[in-house]
Amino acid sequence: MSTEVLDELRGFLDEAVPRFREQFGEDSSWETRIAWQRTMAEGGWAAPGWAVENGGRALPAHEVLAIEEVTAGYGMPPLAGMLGLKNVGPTLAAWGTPEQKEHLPRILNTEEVWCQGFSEPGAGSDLAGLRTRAVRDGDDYVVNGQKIWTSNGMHATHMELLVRTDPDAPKHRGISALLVDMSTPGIEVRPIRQINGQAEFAEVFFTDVRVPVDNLLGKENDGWNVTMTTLGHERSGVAIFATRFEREVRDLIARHRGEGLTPVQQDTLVRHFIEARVVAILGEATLSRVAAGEQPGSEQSVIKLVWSEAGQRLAATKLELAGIDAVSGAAPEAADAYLSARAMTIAAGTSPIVKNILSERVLGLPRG
Amino acid sequence: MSTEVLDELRGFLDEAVPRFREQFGEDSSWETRIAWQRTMAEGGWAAPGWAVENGGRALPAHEVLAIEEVTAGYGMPPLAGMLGLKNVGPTLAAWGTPEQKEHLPRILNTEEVWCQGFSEPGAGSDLAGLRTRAVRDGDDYVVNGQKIWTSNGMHATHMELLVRTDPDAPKHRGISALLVDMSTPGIEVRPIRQINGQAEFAEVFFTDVRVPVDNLLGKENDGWNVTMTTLGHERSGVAIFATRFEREVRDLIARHRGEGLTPVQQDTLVRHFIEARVVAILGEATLSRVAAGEQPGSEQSVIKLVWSEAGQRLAATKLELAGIDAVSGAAPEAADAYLSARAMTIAAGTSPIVKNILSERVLGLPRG
Amino acid sequence: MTTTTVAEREDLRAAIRGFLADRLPESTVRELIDTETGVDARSWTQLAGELGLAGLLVPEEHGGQGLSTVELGIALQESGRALLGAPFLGSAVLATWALVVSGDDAAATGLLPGLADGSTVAALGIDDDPQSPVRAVPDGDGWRLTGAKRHVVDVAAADTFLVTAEVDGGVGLFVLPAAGDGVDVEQTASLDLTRRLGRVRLADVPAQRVGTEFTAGLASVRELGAFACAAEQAGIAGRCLEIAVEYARTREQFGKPIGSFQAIKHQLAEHLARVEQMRAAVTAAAAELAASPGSAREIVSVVKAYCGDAGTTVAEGLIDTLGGIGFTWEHVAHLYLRRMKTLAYLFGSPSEHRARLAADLGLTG
Amino acid sequence: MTTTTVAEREDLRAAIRGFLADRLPESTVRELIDTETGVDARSWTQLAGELGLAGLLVPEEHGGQGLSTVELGIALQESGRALLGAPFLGSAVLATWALVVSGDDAAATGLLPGLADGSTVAALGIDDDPQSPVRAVPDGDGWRLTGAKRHVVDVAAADTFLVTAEVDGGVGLFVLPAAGDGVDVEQTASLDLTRRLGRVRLADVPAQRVGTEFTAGLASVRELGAFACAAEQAGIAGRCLEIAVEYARTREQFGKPIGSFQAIKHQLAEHLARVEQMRAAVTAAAAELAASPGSAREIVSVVKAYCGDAGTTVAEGLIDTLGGIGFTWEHVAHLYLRRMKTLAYLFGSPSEHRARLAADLGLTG
Repeated sequence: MSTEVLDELRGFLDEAVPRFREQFGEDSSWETRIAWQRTMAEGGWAAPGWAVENGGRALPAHEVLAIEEVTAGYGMPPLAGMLGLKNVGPTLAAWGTPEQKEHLPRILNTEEVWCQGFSEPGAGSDLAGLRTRAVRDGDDYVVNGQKIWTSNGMHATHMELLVRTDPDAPKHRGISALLVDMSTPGIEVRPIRQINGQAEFAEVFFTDVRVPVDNLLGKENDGWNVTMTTLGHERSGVAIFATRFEREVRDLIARHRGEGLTPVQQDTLVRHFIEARVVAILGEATLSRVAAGEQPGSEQSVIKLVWSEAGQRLAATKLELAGIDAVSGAAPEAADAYLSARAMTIAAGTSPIVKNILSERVLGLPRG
Repeated sequence: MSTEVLDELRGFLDEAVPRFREQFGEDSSWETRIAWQRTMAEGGWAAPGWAVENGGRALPAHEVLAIEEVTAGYGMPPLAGMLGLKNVGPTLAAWGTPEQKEHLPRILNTEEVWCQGFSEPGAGSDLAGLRTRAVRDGDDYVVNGQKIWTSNGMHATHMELLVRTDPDAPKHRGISALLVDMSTPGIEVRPIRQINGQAEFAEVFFTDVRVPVDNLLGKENDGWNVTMTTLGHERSGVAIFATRFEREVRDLIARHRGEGLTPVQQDTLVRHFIEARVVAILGEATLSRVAAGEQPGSEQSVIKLVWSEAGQRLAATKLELAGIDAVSGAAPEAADAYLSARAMTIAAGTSPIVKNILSERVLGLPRG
Repeated sequence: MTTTTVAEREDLRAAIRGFLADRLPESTVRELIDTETGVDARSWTQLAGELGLAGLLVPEEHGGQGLSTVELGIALQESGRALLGAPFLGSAVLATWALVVSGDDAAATGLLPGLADGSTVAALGIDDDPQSPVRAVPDGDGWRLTGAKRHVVDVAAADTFLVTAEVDGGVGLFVLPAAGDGVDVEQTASLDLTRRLGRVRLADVPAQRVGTEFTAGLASVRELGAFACAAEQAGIAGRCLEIAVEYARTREQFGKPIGSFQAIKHQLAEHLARVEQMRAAVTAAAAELAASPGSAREIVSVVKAYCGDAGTTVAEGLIDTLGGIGFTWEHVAHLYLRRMKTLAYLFGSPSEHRARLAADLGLTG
Repeated sequence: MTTTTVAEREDLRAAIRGFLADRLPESTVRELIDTETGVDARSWTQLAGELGLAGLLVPEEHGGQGLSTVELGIALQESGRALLGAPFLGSAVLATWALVVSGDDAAATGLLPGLADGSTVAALGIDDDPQSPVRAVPDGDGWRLTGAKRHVVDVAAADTFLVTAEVDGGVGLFVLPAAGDGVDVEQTASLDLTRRLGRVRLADVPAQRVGTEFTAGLASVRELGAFACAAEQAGIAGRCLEIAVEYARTREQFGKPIGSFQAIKHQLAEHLARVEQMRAAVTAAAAELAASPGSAREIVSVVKAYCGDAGTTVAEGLIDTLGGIGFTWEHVAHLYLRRMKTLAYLFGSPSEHRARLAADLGLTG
């Protein structure tokens, strides 16, 4: 890729980061993340993969990754509105009306923070089985139902909401996607406390919520295709995670170098390294393919499967390396990472669901 | 258990083994195994678990195991007619008519060698789906079909044969068990060459084979229950394998002691030891339960599952310890053990089938 | 030592299970998490009194039941299953056993009756803080102790501490009141929310020595501690499997109970295999410790290593089966996982016990 | 070095696959198992001539294609897939590369054209028999060699041997005719029935030295050998998965194709993940070896360790999917497993490469 872009980025960061730190210090609260996204957006770095007309730089995925890696080197907190920048924004760009695309600059500059209303308590991995209903009433849809596991749900101003608009159609067919202002009356958001005690997700309840018909994204009952666009971008993100995962393992090894690990522990770390290096290779290959304009194939599902299980094992190894310190309060971050990692094989497609997809769609095996 | 029995056994072996060795040396051919069984039978040690009236000593399973362990210490070849002694004999004792029980002494003294005609090419793990037909014609059944994976098929004089006698009944219901003389016209036996190049199994073809109705074991169409008796004894055998497995691992560890294994290899052997020790504990518990007259529960299936997978991993470790010697011809026994072990998770119930059994019959989960 | 029949042991199991289900249901366990000591003192008195749990290992002449590791294993499986917060492990098992094996008749006579009826709660400190190991200095008829102990089980509820310290190149056991001057107790934030570990700092604190040389006693306590952890883990694993199976039978996805999907079924079958092996291994270790504690070292390491790894897999598997709901604070799954994983590291982790086995089996060096 | 486009590489793959399917189908592979050399000489000449496989790595000025590890990786995946018995790995890869990196122009001019057109078949001996390592003694213009080499790949078909020996504390490479006096070739019974390994014993055999100091050359050959094994394994694994999937689609049990059971589906999905990772890793290693061989050490160990373990799991998984039929001599599954497992131990086993990585990553010592 062009080194000029990265040079420009470094020039920007060298200037912006110290100034930002002066004001915010090492804080990584939501407000700081919002402020940092605004700074990055002003420099044109918040969504370098977006089209130029939407405020991006139209860079391919692997260059976006390089930008993220350089940025990561500065140790700044993550941008606040990642779901909007990574998943919802590109979906709006692909499916939105000109009016709907007006959300894009506001997503960039943090005026709007988006979340995705996909999972439901009764459906879980069975996305097509969703039951939140939207009934047409004049120029509005009236929405009733419940969403769960909504990331950033407590912070979001808007939601890409999947609803059932035709209860009689086969499961995938009667779904539509709505763009919902979270301040609409009838919406209630409750935090979900996770097993590590934190609350990164929310439950969202809809009671007679009126959403204008103009906020329909794509066609009525064609929401499944819209969803697939969003999930495709979500899974592309997994390829980026895969390359980051290798760095995480390398860092862990560097931290334990010369620490007198037992040979068995050394071997365990090397096994993690091999696993991470290989999944990162697959991630890089996927990003190059995407960059070359090819449709990524099964690699994304493979990466999700392998990365999530490898990440879970890595978290267990971190706990093992901390030993009794991890469980007796002396190394709480290892314990917290271990607990958090339990979600890796559940969120964004459980391992069994990913294996179903691979065996049916790639290998062509019959449905059970 | 009474030490007198074991003392008597040792007295017998101390006398019989040297005499036998004088004649047969270290040979372990089929003929030698026949001769050794005859020697053991003469001493009353070929089937110590059988009822006294059938030529046994009516000893409980764990005492039989102790007898086998003592005998194993003398390094003699296995008895020839194990399937008759272990599986078919006890089934005949449970279900046979007085006339049919006359086979028992001949099984003991090697006049008869029995095999089990259960698996079929089209059925595999789906035993109830067997298709070998038996049609009543006067005082005979006329049998047509094919069996596969018949252990000792090349040596057997008789077979416990499962056939379908009612093709219209539900799968489990229309099966009967026949006692078949392998010299009956229309039976053809062909060896199956396995992946290690040896032929321990046979295919058996039946073309208009006439089997007298008197040779029906149990009632017509009640063969499934007869089968379960045989399989129950087969699986009890697994409990004995489990206790032997621990000895195998201990021996392996003893062989590699002081050999400068890497710490990772040491850890691998210890993991095998823990696995083997635990499955042996389960095996011992099962045998005690059987000895106390209780019906063994799910433990046998658990043991089959765990033992077969642990045994397979142990074979892979043996190969790993031999390293390049194992694949370049310098340690062929490690390579052979590795190849042979592939059958452990296939034979006598594949791992998936055992897991189905455990999840449905023990955990009460619904059929898929 | 009193021996029990199979039927009596099943009665014991049923009695404990019934008591705990009644008095310390999950709602109570959750309430106790936020209390100062983590222990419901009344329930502990009842457990001690009605069930005799506190005196299970105390010889009958000192007011206990004089039972063995066989019955203890059953009680521990139940305490794991119920996430018992009472100081059973710390006081009734570890501290009590230290006194029993100390061979000190006076101390036994003085302390064991109180421990047996639950009126005394003791905690045992044997892991020195490497920054300040506990040192004992003679002082008239007694001793004075200075230093810190870590990972003290059930530290918050104790009124009496038993701690070890090096004496003349060997090990001495000492007893002191928990509330005395110079004693500082810190509850550390353990991964396990249902049992308090902690740190005890001693600054020139007077103490009485218990018995004489305690090296063998300490080894015995460590073996019992490792066994006790494994036994609790077997109980936890069994309960995790029950919850997972119940959920798989009733929760529907794609129009069927998820327990009809082979992926779930086979995972649960594997967990069943683990649970059965954990139970069998614990039972075997209990019998060996009761019959011939001197030769139980191997089985203790086997059972501690096996239950630590297999138990963790079962508890993690519960969350996998539950999916999202298992990842919530409100579901009990994480309480089990936290306790399971903490037990894996107390009294030697699986990898430490494997290393011990490697040495004992002659593989190292 | 000639570079190829993606399309050209796919053409190369298709050409090799088509050729091998046509000329060396499984029936022929099985027949070759029982022949003396294990090689169909005519097919090898055709592979060399029509496809240029023998000269793939040979520079164009010596009559070869001058291609890189990128194209080699493709060819090796196909040779693994087809269980190729021809001396591709031994002669066209290992021996050829030894000559290429020897820097000896005269030897290259003399030998490479024959290797490139398949008229010369060479085998490379680099692993000394520890009982009698090969020693070189100067003898006029030449040298005389005595000792034995083990694990010589494609030993039976070779007319020329290249062997290493210690010279002045460094490594020398030597060339000698396979048929000379004092040369004793023993084919050992390898686990892999489709490729002959063997032992070459030399008793005071005249030989010519190739190039000068060969320490770096030997290291380069070992890296290439490790890569080559991994590439073959990726090809084998891909084919094993295809066979398993085809069987699962068509074979019925309990009234349904076994591929509709989730247990089978999920295992095959995991194997797919392994195969895709093996291929991606081999492709990445090929690119690194071509672009910057000096820094490829890490990726070579990663790919060798990964493919050795994952490939074995896939080949074992094929037998699991097939059930009984996969355990028969007549089914091709064991031929793949045998070759897969043998490749795992040639040029460093997974555990040896993990140990190398541990050292390179600074974890040991």
